[in-house]
Amino acid sequence: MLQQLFFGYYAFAIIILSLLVVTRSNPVHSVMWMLLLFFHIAGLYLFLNAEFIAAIQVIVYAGAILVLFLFVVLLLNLREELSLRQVAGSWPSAFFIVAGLFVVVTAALGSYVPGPVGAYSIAAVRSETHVKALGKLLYTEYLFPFEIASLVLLVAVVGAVVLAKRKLRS
Amino acid sequence: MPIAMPNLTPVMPELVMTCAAIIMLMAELVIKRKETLGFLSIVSAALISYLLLGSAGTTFGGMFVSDGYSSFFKLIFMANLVLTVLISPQYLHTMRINFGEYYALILFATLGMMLMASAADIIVLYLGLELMALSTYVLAGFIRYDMKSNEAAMKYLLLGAFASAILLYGTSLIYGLTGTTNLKDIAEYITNNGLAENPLLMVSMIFFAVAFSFKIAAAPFHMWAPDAYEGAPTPITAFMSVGPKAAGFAVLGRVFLVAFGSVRADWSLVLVPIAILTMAVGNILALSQTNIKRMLAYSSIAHAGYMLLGIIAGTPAGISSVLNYMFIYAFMNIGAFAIVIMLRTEGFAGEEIGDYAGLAKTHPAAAALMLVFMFSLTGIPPMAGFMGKFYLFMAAVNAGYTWLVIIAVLFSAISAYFYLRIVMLMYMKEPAGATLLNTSPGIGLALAITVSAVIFIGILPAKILGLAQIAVSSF
Amino acid sequence: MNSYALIPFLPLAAFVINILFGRKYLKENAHWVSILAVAGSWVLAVMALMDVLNGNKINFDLYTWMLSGGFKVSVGFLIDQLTVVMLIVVTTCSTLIHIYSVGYMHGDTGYYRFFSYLSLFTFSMLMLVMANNFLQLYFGWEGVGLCSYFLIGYYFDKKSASDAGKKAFIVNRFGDFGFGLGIFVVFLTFGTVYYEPVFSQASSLAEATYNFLGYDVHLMTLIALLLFCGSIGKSAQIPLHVWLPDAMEGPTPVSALIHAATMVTAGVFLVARCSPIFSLSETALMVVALTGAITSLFAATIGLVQNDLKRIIAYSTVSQLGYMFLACGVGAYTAGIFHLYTHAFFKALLFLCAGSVMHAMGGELDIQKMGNLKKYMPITYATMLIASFSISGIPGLAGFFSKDEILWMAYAGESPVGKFVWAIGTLVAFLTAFYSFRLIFLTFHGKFRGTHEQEHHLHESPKSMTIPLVLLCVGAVAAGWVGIPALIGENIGVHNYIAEFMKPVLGHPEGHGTHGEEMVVMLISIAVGLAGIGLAYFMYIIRPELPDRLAQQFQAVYRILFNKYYVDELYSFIIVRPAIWTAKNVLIGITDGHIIEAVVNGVPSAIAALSSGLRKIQTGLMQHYATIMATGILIIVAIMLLR
Amino acid sequence: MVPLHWYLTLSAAVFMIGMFGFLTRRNIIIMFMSVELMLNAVNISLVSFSHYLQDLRGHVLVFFVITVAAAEAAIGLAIIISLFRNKQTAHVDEMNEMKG
Repeated sequence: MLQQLFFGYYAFAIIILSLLVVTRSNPVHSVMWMLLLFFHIAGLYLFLNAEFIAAIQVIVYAGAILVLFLFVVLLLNLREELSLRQVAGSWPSAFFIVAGLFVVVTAALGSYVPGPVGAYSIAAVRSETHVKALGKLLYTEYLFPFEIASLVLLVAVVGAVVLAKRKLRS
Repeated sequence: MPIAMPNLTPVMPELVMTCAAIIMLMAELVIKRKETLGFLSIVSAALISYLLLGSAGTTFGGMFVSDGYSSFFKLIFMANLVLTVLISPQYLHTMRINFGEYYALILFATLGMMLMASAADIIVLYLGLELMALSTYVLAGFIRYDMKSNEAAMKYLLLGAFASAILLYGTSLIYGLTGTTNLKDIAEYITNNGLAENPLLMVSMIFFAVAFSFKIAAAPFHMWAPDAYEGAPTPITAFMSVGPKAAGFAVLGRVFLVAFGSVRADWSLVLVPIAILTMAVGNILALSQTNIKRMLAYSSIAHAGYMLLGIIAGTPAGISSVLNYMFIYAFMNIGAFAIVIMLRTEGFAGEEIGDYAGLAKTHPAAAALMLVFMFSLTGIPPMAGFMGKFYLFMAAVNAGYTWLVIIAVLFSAISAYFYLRIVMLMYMKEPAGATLLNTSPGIGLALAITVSAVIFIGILPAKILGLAQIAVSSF
Repeated sequence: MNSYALIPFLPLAAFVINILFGRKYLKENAHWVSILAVAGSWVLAVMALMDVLNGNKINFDLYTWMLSGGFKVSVGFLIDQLTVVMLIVVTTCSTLIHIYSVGYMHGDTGYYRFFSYLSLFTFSMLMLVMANNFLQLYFGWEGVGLCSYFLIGYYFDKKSASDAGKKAFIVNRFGDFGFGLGIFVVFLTFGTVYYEPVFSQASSLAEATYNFLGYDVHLMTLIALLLFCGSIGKSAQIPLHVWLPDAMEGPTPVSALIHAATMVTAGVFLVARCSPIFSLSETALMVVALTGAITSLFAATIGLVQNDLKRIIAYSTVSQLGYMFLACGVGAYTAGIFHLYTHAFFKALLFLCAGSVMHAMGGELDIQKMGNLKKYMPITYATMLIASFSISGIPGLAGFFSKDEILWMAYAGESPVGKFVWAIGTLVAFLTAFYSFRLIFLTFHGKFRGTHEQEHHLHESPKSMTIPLVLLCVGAVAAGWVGIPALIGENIGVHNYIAEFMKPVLGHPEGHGTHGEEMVVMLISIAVGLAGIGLAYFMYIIRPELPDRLAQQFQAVYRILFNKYYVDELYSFIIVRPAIWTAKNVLIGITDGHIIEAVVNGVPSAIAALSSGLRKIQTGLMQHYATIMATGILIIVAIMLLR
Repeated sequence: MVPLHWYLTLSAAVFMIGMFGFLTRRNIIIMFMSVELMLNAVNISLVSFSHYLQDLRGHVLVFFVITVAAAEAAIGLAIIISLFRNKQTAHVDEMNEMKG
C-alpha cells in the first residue's frame, strides 16, 4: 500500500512537472521545473532498485545537461521574447494526435506479456551492489557499445568545438 | 572473472576507421594543407576496403556481425566517403570553411554507418546510428556564418532526436517483451513464445519502421530532408543523400528480416503505403522545385520509395536488388552533386535550376556528364539507373506486387519530367550569361569515377548484381 | 568471341572516335575513320557471306546484358541467309555513300559530326539486321530512327529541316508504339524474345486466340499486325508515309543511304524476318499485300506531277517499298528481299546522281529549271539513265528480274488478292517508268531553263563522287543476275540462285502457272515499262507543251496529285491542329504559363498543380513536420491495431 | 507491489507530453527539452522492465541513452548558439527560410 502511495505521488508529480516543462513560456522556468522533474525521476529509479542509474540521472542529466541548457538560455538572453504566444497555432490538433497516440499505445500495453526472467534478481544485485553488477556488464558483455559510446562523446566534443569556435571563415 | 580477449578480426575495418579518424583530428593541428587530410581519408578507405575481404565473422558476444550483407554496404560507404572527399576541397575553399575537422567528422559518420550495417544488437545499432547522426548534424551546419546551414543542422538535429526517441520507445517495448536486444534472440523468442500476434509487438515494430523511415527519408517522415539537403554544404548533401540512407536501409533490412522475420506480413503491410506515399511525394514535389539541391532532395526521397519495394518483396532477390540499387544510386547521385558543386563559384550560388540554361553551349563536357546522370536517375537504358530499377521492379513482381510496380513505373514516368527538364534547359536554352566552372583535379576524378561506373554498370550489370546476390546469400 | 561481332562494332568505334576527337583533332580527316571502319565491316560481311554459302548458320550471344528470372536480354547475333543479304546491302551501300560524302560534304562546318552520325547509323542498322532477338532488333530500330532524326535535321538552322526531323520522329512514334506492343505480346505469349524459340513454337500456336474484352482475337494475326505497325512507320507506308518526302531536307547522301537503301527497308526486313508468324495469318498477309499495293499506286501517282528532284525519287522509294510489301504479302518473301536488294543499288544510285545534279546546280532542286545537263555531266547522266532503265524494268538490268519475280508471284501465288495486286503492280510499273523518264528528260534533255550563273557553274562532280556512282551503277546492272527466273535461266544454264539460297529461311512458294502464262506476265511487264518510257518521251521531248495542257484540262486531278492527295493537310486538320488547340486552350488555360514552360511542355497539368499545392504542406516549420510525422504514426498504429 | 503497467502507463504519458511539447512549442530550447522528456520516458520504461524482468540490460541501455542525450545536447546547444549569432532568435517560426 505504501509503495502504491509512493508511486502515486511520484507519478502525479512527474506528470504535472512534465506538463509544466512543456507549457511554461519562460524557458528559465521550464528548465527549473525540469530540474525538479529529473530529481523525481531519479527517485523513481531508486524505487526500482537502480541506484546507479538514479545517480547518473542526477549527476549527468540534472547536473550537466540541464546546467548546459540553463547556461544557453541565459547566454542567449531570451528575456525580451517572453511575451510571444507560447503555442504554435495548432495546439488543439497536436493535443488530439498525441491523445490518440496515448490511447492506442496504452491500449496495446494491455496485451503486454512479460519477457523471460533474467539472472539479476533484486537479491543478486543487492549482494553485489548495483554499481558493480552494472560495471561488470559494461566492461564485459557490453564492452563494444561502451567503446562506441566513447566515440559518440568524442564526436560531441569535436562537434561542439567546431560549431562554437570564434573563427567563422578559414 | 576472466576476461577473454574478443576476436578483433571482424571489427578490423572499424578499428582502422576509428584510428584514422582520431589521427585525422590530431594531424589537423599540424597539417596546413587540409587536402592532405582528404588524401589520408581516401587511403584509409582503400585500406578498409581491402580489410573487408577477410573480415567475415561474429564477435563481441554476437553483437557485431561482419557478413556479405554488411560488407556490401560498407563498400557503398567507402565509395560514398571517397567520392565525397574528392568533391569537397574546392567547395570548402570557395565557401571558406576549410577546417580540418571536416574530414574527421566524415570519417566518424562513416564509422557510424559501418557499425549500423554490422549491428546484430539494437544497442550497437542505436549507438552507431547516433554516431553517424551527430557527426552529420555538425557537418550540415558546417557553414556557420550561413543562416541556411544553421537552419538545416537545427532541423535535422531536432527532428532526428525526435525520431531517435521513437526508435528508443520501440526498443524499450521489444526489450520488455523479449528480455533481450539481440536481433537473433528476439526473433527466436518471438517464434518460440508465439508473440507474433501481440499488439504491443506490432507497436514496437511500427516505431522501428517509423524511425528507419526517417533515416531513409520516406514519406511522411521525410520532411526534414529537403530543408536539410538544401541548407547543408553541397558535398555534405551528397554525402547525406547516400550514406545515412544506405545505412538506414541496411538496418531496415536486417532488423525487419531477422528480428521481425516472423511478422513479415504485418510489416510489409506497413511499408507498402509508406512506399507509395514516398514515391508520390518525392516525384510530385520535385516537379515544382526551382532549387536544384532541393530537387535532388525530393529525387532522393523518390528513390527511397523505389528501394522500399525491394524490402517489401522481402525475397533474397528483392534485398539484393536494394543493395544493387543503393550502389548504383551512390554513383549517379554524387555525380550529379559534383556538377552542382562545379557551378558554385565565389559569389555565385549556381543552385537555381535556371542556372543550367545553355550549359551545353558554355561547358559541353559538364552538360554531357549531367545528361548521363539525369538519364541514369530517370532510369533510361543503358545507364545504370535503368538496371537498378529493372531488377527492383522485377523482384517486386516476382514477389507478387505487380500492382505496386505499376504504381512505381507511373511515378517513375513522372520523374522523367523534372530530370529531363534539366537536360532540356542545358541543351535547348540559350545561356543567360557566362557561367564559370569551378573545376579541380578532385572533382574531375570524382566525375570520371562516377560517370564510368554509371555507364559500366549499365552495360555490364551482372557484376554488381552478382556481388549483391552473394552478399545476401550469406545473411 | 566470334569476329563477326566486329561488323557492327567497327562503325560504333568510328562513331566514338569521331565524336570525341572530331571537333578538335580530326576535323577534315574525320572521314578516314568512318570509311575504314565501314569498309572493314564490308570485308567481314563478305566473309560472313562465304561462310553462309558454305552452309553455316551462325547464332551466338556476345554477352548477356541482363538476366532476371526467365527474362534474358543479351547482345546476340544471328547470321543466316536473310541476314547476310542485308549485311551485304547495308555495308556495300554504306561504304560507297561514305566515300561519296567526302566530296559532297566537303567544306561543311559539321564535317566530323556528319561522319560520326553516319557511323552511328551504320552501327544501329547492323545491330538491327544482325539481332537474334526482338529486343535488340528494337534497339537497332530505335537507333536508326534516332540517327535519321539527327541527320534529317542536320542543317538544324534551317527551320524546314528541323521540322522535317520532328515530323519523322513523331510519325514513327505511332508505328513504334504498335511495334513495341507487338514485342510485348510476343514475350507474353512465348516467354522469350529470342527468334529461334519464338519461330519454332509459332506453328504450334497457329490456332491460338487471345480473349480481349470478350472478343476472341487470333493471336498470330494480332502479333503480326502489331509488328507490321512498326513496318508501316519505318517503311513509310500508307497512312504513315508522310514523313519520308519531307525527310529529303537532309543531306543527299543521307537520303540515299537511310531514306532509300537501308533504313526504310527495315520494315520489309522485319516482315521477312517474322515470316514464320506472318505465314500463320492469312489476314495479316492480306493486310500487308494490300497496304503495299495501295501505297505503291498512291505514291507513284503523286510522283507523276512533282517538280522537286529529290521528292520524285522519294515518292518512287515509297512506291517501291510498297512493291516489296506486296511481295511479302503474297507470301513471296524471297522476291520481296530480292527487290529490296536490287532496289538498294539503283535507288541509292538515283539519289547520288540527284546529289551530283544538285551539286552542279548550286542546290537547285526544281526540275522545271533544269535541262540539257547531259552535255555538262556525262557520267552522272549515263549512270542515272541506267538506274532509270533498271527501275523501269528493262530486261537484263537488276530491277527487271526482281520486279518480274514479284509480279509473277503475285499472279501465280496462292494469295486471294494475288490477281488484284498483280494488276496494280503492273499499273505501277507503267507509272514508274513514266515518272522516272519524265525526270530524266526534264533534267538532262531539252534546253537549259535555269539562270545564267547556274549555267556557268555547271560541271561534272569530283572523282570521289563519280566513282561511287559508277560502282553503284555496276550493281544496278548486275545485281539482278543472281535471281534469273527459271523461264530464262534454264535456256542459258543458270539457276535462280537467290531463291535457292534464301529458301531455308524464307521458303519459296512455287507459282501455279504454266511457262506460257509466266511468259505472258513477263512480256506484259516489259511492255508497260517500255510504254511508260515511250509516253514520257512523247510528252517531254516530242510534244513538250502537252503536259501543261493536260494539267489544265484535268486540273482537279492534277491539283490532287500535286498536293499529294492532301494527306498532310488532312493530318493537320484532324490531328495536329486539335492537338495544338488543346495544348493552347486547355493546358495553358488551367495552369499558369510558367509551370508549363518550366516543366517540359505538355506535362499533365494536374500533376503540376498538385505539386504546387503539396508544396504548401512543406511549410519550413519543424512543428508541422513533427505533427505530420506523429499523425503518420497514429494512423499506422491505429490501422494496424484495429485491423 | 506496484504493477508494471502503472510504470508503463506513466512512461507513455510522459512520452506523449514530451511529444506534445515538441509539436506545439516554438522555442527551440523548449523543443529540445521536450525531446529530453521523451528520452526520460523511455528510460522510465526501460528501468521498470529491467526491474520486473530481473535483468540489467535495460539499465545498460539507459546508461547509453543518457550518454547520447548528453552528446546530443552539447551539439544541439552549439548549433543554437551558432544560429543565435546569425539571427537573434530561438524561435522556430522565424527559422523557415527553406520550405516548399
